[in-house]
Amino acid sequence: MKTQVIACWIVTSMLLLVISGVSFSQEPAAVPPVEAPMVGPVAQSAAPAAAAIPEINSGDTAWMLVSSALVLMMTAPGLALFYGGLVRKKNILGVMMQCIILMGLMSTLWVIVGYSLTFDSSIAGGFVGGFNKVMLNGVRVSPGGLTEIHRLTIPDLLFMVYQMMFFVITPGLICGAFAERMKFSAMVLFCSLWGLLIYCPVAHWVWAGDGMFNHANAAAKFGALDFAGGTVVHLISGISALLCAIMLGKRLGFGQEPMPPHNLTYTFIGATMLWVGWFGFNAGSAGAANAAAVSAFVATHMAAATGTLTWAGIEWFKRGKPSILGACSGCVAGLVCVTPAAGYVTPSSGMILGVVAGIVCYFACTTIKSKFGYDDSLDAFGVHGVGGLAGALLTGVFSSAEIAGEGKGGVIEGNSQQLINQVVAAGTSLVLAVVGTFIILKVVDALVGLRASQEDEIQGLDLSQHGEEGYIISY
Amino acid sequence: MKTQVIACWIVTSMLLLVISGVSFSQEPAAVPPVEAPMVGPVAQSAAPAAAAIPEINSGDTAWMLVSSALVLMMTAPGLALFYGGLVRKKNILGVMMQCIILMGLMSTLWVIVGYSLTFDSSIAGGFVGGFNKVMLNGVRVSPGGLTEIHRLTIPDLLFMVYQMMFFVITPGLICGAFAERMKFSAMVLFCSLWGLLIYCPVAHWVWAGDGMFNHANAAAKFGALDFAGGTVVHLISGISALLCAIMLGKRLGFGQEPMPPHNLTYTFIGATMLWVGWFGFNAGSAGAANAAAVSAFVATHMAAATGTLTWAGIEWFKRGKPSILGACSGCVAGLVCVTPAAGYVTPSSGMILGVVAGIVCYFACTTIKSKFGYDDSLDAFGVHGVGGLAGALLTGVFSSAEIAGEGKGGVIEGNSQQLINQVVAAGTSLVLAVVGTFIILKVVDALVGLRASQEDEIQGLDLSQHGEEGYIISY
Amino acid sequence: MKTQVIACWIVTSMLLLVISGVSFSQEPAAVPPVEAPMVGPVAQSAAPAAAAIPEINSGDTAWMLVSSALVLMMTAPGLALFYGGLVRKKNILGVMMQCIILMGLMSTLWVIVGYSLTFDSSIAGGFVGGFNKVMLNGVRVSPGGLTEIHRLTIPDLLFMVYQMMFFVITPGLICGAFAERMKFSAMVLFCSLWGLLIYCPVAHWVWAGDGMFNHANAAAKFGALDFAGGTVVHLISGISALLCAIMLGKRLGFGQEPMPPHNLTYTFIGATMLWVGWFGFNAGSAGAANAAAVSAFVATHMAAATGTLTWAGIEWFKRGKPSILGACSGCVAGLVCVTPAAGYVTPSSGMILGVVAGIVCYFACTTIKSKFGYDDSLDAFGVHGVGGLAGALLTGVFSSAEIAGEGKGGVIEGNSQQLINQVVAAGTSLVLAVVGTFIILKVVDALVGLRASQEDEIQGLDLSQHGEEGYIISY
Amino acid sequence: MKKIEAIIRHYKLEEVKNALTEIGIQGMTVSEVRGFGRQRGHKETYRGAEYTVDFLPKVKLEVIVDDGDLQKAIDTITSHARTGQIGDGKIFVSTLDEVIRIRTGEQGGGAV
Amino acid sequence: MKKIEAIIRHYKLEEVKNALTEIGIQGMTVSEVRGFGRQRGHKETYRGAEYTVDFLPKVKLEVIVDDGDLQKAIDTITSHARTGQIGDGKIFVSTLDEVIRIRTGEQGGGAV
Amino acid sequence: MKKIEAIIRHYKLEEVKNALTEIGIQGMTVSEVRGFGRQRGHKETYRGAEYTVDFLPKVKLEVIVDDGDLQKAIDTITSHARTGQIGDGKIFVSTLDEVIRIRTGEQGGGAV
Ligand SMILES: Nc1ncnc2c1ncn2[C@@H]1O[C@H](COP(=O)(O)OP(=O)(O)O)[C@@H](O)[C@H]1O
Ligand SMILES: Nc1ncnc2c1ncn2[C@@H]1O[C@H](COP(=O)(O)OP(=O)(O)O)[C@@H](O)[C@H]1O
Ligand SMILES: Nc1ncnc2c1ncn2[C@@H]1O[C@H](COP(=O)(O)OP(=O)(O)O)[C@@H](O)[C@H]1O
Repeated sequence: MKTQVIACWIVTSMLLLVISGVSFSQEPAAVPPVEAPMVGPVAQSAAPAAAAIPEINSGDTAWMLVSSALVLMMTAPGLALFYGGLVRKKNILGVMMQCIILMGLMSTLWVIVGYSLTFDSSIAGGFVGGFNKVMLNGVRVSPGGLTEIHRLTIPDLLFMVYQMMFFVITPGLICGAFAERMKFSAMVLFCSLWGLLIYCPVAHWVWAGDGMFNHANAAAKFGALDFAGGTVVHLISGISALLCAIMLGKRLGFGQEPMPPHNLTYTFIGATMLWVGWFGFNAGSAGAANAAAVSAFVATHMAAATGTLTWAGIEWFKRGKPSILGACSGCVAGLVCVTPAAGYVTPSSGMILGVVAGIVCYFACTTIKSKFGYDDSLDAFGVHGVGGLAGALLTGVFSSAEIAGEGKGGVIEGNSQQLINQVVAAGTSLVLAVVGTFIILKVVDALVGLRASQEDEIQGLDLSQHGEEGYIISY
Repeated sequence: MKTQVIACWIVTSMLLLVISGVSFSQEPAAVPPVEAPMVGPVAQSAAPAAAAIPEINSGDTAWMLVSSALVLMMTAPGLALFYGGLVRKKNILGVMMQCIILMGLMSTLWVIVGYSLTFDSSIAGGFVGGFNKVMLNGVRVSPGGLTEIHRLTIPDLLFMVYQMMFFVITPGLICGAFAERMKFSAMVLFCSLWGLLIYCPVAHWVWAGDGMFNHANAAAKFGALDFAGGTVVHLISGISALLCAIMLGKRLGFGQEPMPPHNLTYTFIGATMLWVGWFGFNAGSAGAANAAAVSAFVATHMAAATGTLTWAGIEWFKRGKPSILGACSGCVAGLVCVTPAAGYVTPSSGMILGVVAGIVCYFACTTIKSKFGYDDSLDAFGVHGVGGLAGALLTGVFSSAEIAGEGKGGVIEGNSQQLINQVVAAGTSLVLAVVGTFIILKVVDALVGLRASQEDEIQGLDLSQHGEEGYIISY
Repeated sequence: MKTQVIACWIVTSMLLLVISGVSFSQEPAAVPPVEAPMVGPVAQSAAPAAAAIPEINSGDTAWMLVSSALVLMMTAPGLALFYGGLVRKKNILGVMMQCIILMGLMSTLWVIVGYSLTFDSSIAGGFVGGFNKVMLNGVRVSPGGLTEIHRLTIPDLLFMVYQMMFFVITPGLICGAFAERMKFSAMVLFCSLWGLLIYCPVAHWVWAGDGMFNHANAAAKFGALDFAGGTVVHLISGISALLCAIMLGKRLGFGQEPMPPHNLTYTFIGATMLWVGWFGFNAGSAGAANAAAVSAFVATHMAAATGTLTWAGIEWFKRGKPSILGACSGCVAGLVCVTPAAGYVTPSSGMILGVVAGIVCYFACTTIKSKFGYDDSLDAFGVHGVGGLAGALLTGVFSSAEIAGEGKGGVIEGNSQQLINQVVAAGTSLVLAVVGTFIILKVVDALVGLRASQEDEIQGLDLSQHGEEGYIISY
Repeated sequence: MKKIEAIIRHYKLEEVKNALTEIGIQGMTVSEVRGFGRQRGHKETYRGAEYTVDFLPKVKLEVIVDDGDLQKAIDTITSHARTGQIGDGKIFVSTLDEVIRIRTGEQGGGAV
Repeated sequence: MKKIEAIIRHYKLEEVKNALTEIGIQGMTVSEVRGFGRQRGHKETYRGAEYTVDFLPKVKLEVIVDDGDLQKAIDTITSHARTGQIGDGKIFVSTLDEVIRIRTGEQGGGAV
Repeated sequence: MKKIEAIIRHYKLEEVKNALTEIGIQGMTVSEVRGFGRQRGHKETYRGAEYTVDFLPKVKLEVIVDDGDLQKAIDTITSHARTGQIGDGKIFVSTLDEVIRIRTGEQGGGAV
């Protein structure tokens, strides 16, 4: 155990040292220039044209502070409860531990190098951002240090921390696929590598000013619309989750013994906290308390509403009883699907996205999963992968220029090129996610091993990985 | 089962079609005019006099985005936990399901027709709003489309979604009365009808610009003050709850076997989340981050504080032990009671309202209930009906012109007419609620039946209605 | 029982009457003057120089409304769950009851006299604030009534209610030390007296405009930096907690029978809610949605992140398994430690503070506690006392003039005087806390007795003090 | 001394307890169990995966009685726990060698 | 009539139940227990305080069978609950005086 | 082989367990039960509705011993579980027909 721990930390540290080394040697030249235009999830719809450096707007700042807090709340208690309720009692702390450690770990990695890899100007032919912003080098406490398209009326540091919360939750979503069986040390190593090697590039492509899929980047051939991370967050985490589920193999006893959720009340609490927190995720992606934020808020809420009704409704018709797990799954599916579209569509389109999400995710989690027989424990792929893909594509259909801004209409408004762009961006990201996840899993397996031992898995991750029990309600 | 489900959906759909039909046929004339003055809960105290169309104020928008999220959080996890902890273990998911389905259902109905019925200009002699705003027709993403009195510095769409959250939680409150025994399909149908046929008219009377009880409507004979919904939300849901309790009859075994709360820790978590969320409900009803919001925030908090102390204090003297259920009930009672008064009274008046609420609701939930013997499972009437009525009347007593604005003083400032107005508005609303609820219950009973079957009730709603169990902590 | 209750209330009432009597007799002179400059946690870094009375800024107001709500959420559900999960099942409601009653009680005391004792101009040679603001006398709903240094762009009343939330949570922290054995009546009496007699003076010294340790008070010889309450909140509550633990004695069976946390999932939920709520606590202490708030937000988050990793990391190396209790303890330790420094330091310093906190609190809770053998049930001293002291001192080391404002650099920037000031302020506060807590405990013991009877303790506080059970999941 | 173990429905516990108390039986112990017999469980579905939950929640009542009280106790339980529906439960009777009251050390009949 | 009490591992319950059903045993009752024997517990640490948790979670299975089915039932349980690792559990057999089906009042073999 | 069932107070479990281990008893099984006897429950009030909660939480300890260890075990439990207050609990002793260790199939004394 100890040797693995040490191995694990050595590898991580070396990785970080290498990266930092590269960057620090570059630092003399690192006075952050006001780079070429780029656009992120934030302010895609409200990028001020002028190059004038804006002042801090207190209302926008207030909203983005709150949004950052809300997105953190999504990881925990939100996601931790949503996922935690679905596992067996003996693994509840394992799930929670993954969430809180990711909050610590990914935040730290983001400050050290992740932010730079994502939002610094491109290196490696556009594959990823550079190292000029390593250790937040040049990130200001006032607005204006960001590129023109990201020019917001909030401090650059706030933009940084808001984006950090996305870096925290995205690998957290994957945990749903390997829940109840991955070794803790493997989880730590996997998520670190995945974040830096997969999330950062994809986020750079889609959200950095010179990103090759950033719609606001005039030089981008396939400018995609991704308001709050349909591709960046959900699609790539979902597809990576599927690969994890397959490569780790099924849980012991899967298909033979029942593995019902041990505490659906937690799942419910988590789902509704996700619903609330998602307002920070989607409406916060406007980067300001403006009309785009309000549009995103309403579309988000309506997609969750119809997603809930749709999934529960399908169950009602198909098996005579709507279930609370269905309702919760439906609301999350709706939220996932509306994420890339949130600030670009009307409330009615939001409602349609929710219905579609409810239908396709329902079938992904039931029919498809049981047909192929992989063990995606908590349906990270079924909900985030499938819902994220549906959202990424449908954004290209439903985006409305009136709301999203000129040139951002979708197929419905006659701009079928947009759908092609969405397909290319999503497809490319998907390929990186699959290939990258495969390699990372192989590396992690070689270093520390992916799966907990049989005994550990039977005993439960709470005791075997953390030496604790969740509930001792008997004394 | 299936036939009932189908029946249920057919009725709802037909209802909606009829309504929409009416509206769409009117649509040509539906270009939303800048109607005659009206006033809602929002901005009653801060309505700008000028007709100039305001710009979006980012601070106000930020606060209203947050408030909308907070009010949603009140329904779930807030109310779901508060109520859920009070039922027996076998019905916990039933309660939670009601909350999340209402979040989906009422939101959808609000967009389709509820918002229009409430805030469009009066039809049917002032009974309800018209159909011009059906499907959010003409609701803008910038301020200015609302009537003058509602003229806020936030997008109209934000006003719409904030009000939506009230439409979601109000029927949720009623669920406390028929918990543990109503059939799920009956709940769905009942809440849909109740929302459209009772909530919308009453909210229209009190909050729409041309509402007959809107204090800001110069034409209103009995202009009532209802800052955040003492009458609109609590009184009518509470009295409807009483009727539900009586008409559904007692739970099997009521009075013979003990039915203690199965998880008071949930009730506590829910109550304190309600406390926090209520800041969005009450201070958000200012419609802006202004002095009125701050006044409402403080009055709200102080009423919750003294309500908590009062109820727990009564128990301490009467039975030697203050209970946590008492403290939680007291804080909710205080919050209910201060709701209509929040933005109109001083902190000290808030404290008095909390004390009064603690006393009257305590006696309603103990003495009165046990005297009349109805089975209001979770005291929806005792807390919301009685507390809401007390608040509605006392607002007419304690309202202070200095805080509420000119002409809005209460009895204490010599304006006894205001108390009469409060009585008339509350009384009329109460009558509609009683008559309407009676009819709706009869209709629903005829269509799908109100109560779960005996076996289903004994087995618990979780298994019988949803096919799931809340806690499976044994594996 | 009843006599004690009565005794308890009589004492409290008398105390309040005396205090109020004093004040009301002074009231004629109480028209609140625009007093001499003073500075609070709020706006220490952004005090406008000009004497002009500011207008309400909606963005700042929005943020402070939210922050007030967040700090309330820290007490409950946050702290209540964090602490509640750590006790044995039979005492869970006891912990929750303490939290909700403090929400009612301390809020009421703050309005009556606490706010005045803290923020009115000094009496008794600077020991405490005066009585001019008793019953919120002269506290305005617009900005400008506060002293120049506190001059904010939010209503004075909002400043009052934000500060109230600190007065609520601080005694709540102490409850962790005497959990599972203090009599409820003793807790009520102790916390009331402790709040008025210890918190108010210390908060006055450090945050009132003429406070003797307020850095912004030019007349202060030892101007200390305490952004959000390292000394005022954590240090004095932590040290008082230690004294409580010692004077109350150990829990029955301590050291003989295992007393493991009964529900670590609650502890996790509570810890992560504290993390989220702490943004209101620390970033809210900027008093505005400005650059200082953003700095504080980021430093706070990073300290929590590294605190989490550090504590869990130590465990991983020392015993082969990182635990969730360790991760949760680490995040809270990091948050405590960064509190006085939040708005004055860089993100990297925040990360260092988190690491230090993780290390020192780990050893305080394990080695030190087991060496001295006191029974600090939930480590209120080990986390808040030790973490608070570390933070208070290190603020004097890491404070950066660039962020904190001119003249506020720490040792690292060559200003070693600042560290001395921190030591003096912390030391003096510590002495008052120790002496005061000792006396108060003696008084409370004489009046109502400190500890629950043996039988009551064995039965559990839930049943013996409140006549209820937390979970009845069997029916 | 006889030991009666009765597996009954949850919601009958209160009634049975009162009936036993009325016939003078002064003590009993209950625990949560799950079981099945003729009455089989139900199906639960979680995201499309269907489980048959065979075990239904029941209450197990243990009552120690003097041999003379045995029949009365059995009859009382039987009549009050009965609904006539499948799943009413079972009663098992066995013989004890000894009963001791911990507080006093008393043995036999006096200890019950 | 014999009463079989078997203390087994949680994750073997499903398998044992199915095996018993297959050999024609139509009813059983389970409950949550904690126990130890050769297999002792583990250590748990809470903020530096270390506890030895001796008791491990197990499942107790109670099956009432006719004397004739006894051996078959024991063999079935033994073979399906076995992993060969310490902690597999125990089976205790005792004799019942009487069995009654509450619903019908039937006694003896027919009541099982 | 004898089966000892002891209903004791929660907070005595640790002490009794240790005492039994010291006299060489190597295994036991515990479960959560609720019971009442002389010691009746308490009243709980929920929003004015008062319930008498008769059943108090107790722990049930099951220990299988060779006949020769019986008295020693009983004495140990009795002395360590005793507080002298009403509610200390009871010990029931019965005879087992057979004991089997699942792991090995051993029977009788060796299986304990
Ligand atoms: N052979 C058995 N061994 C142990 N417990 C049994 C047995 N048969 C039934 N039970 C218990 O009795 C309960 C009721 O049995 P069931 O056959 O469903 O009802 P009924 O006796 O009314 O036909 C079951 O849930 C189970 O706990
Ligand atoms: N003497 C005993 N009395 C009661 N229960 C026992 C006894 N010995 C073992 N048990 C139960 O059997 C379980 C398994 O016993 P153990 O000795 O660990 O395994 P094995 O029988 O495979 O050696 C224990 O957890 C305990 O519940
Ligand atoms: N007749 C009985 N049958 C089954 N269990 C009993 C019986 N009498 C007592 N008990 C159990 O013993 C426990 C202690 O009994 P009680 O009479 O309260 O104490 P004491 O034996 O010290 O007088 C009860 O809570 C109950 O669980």
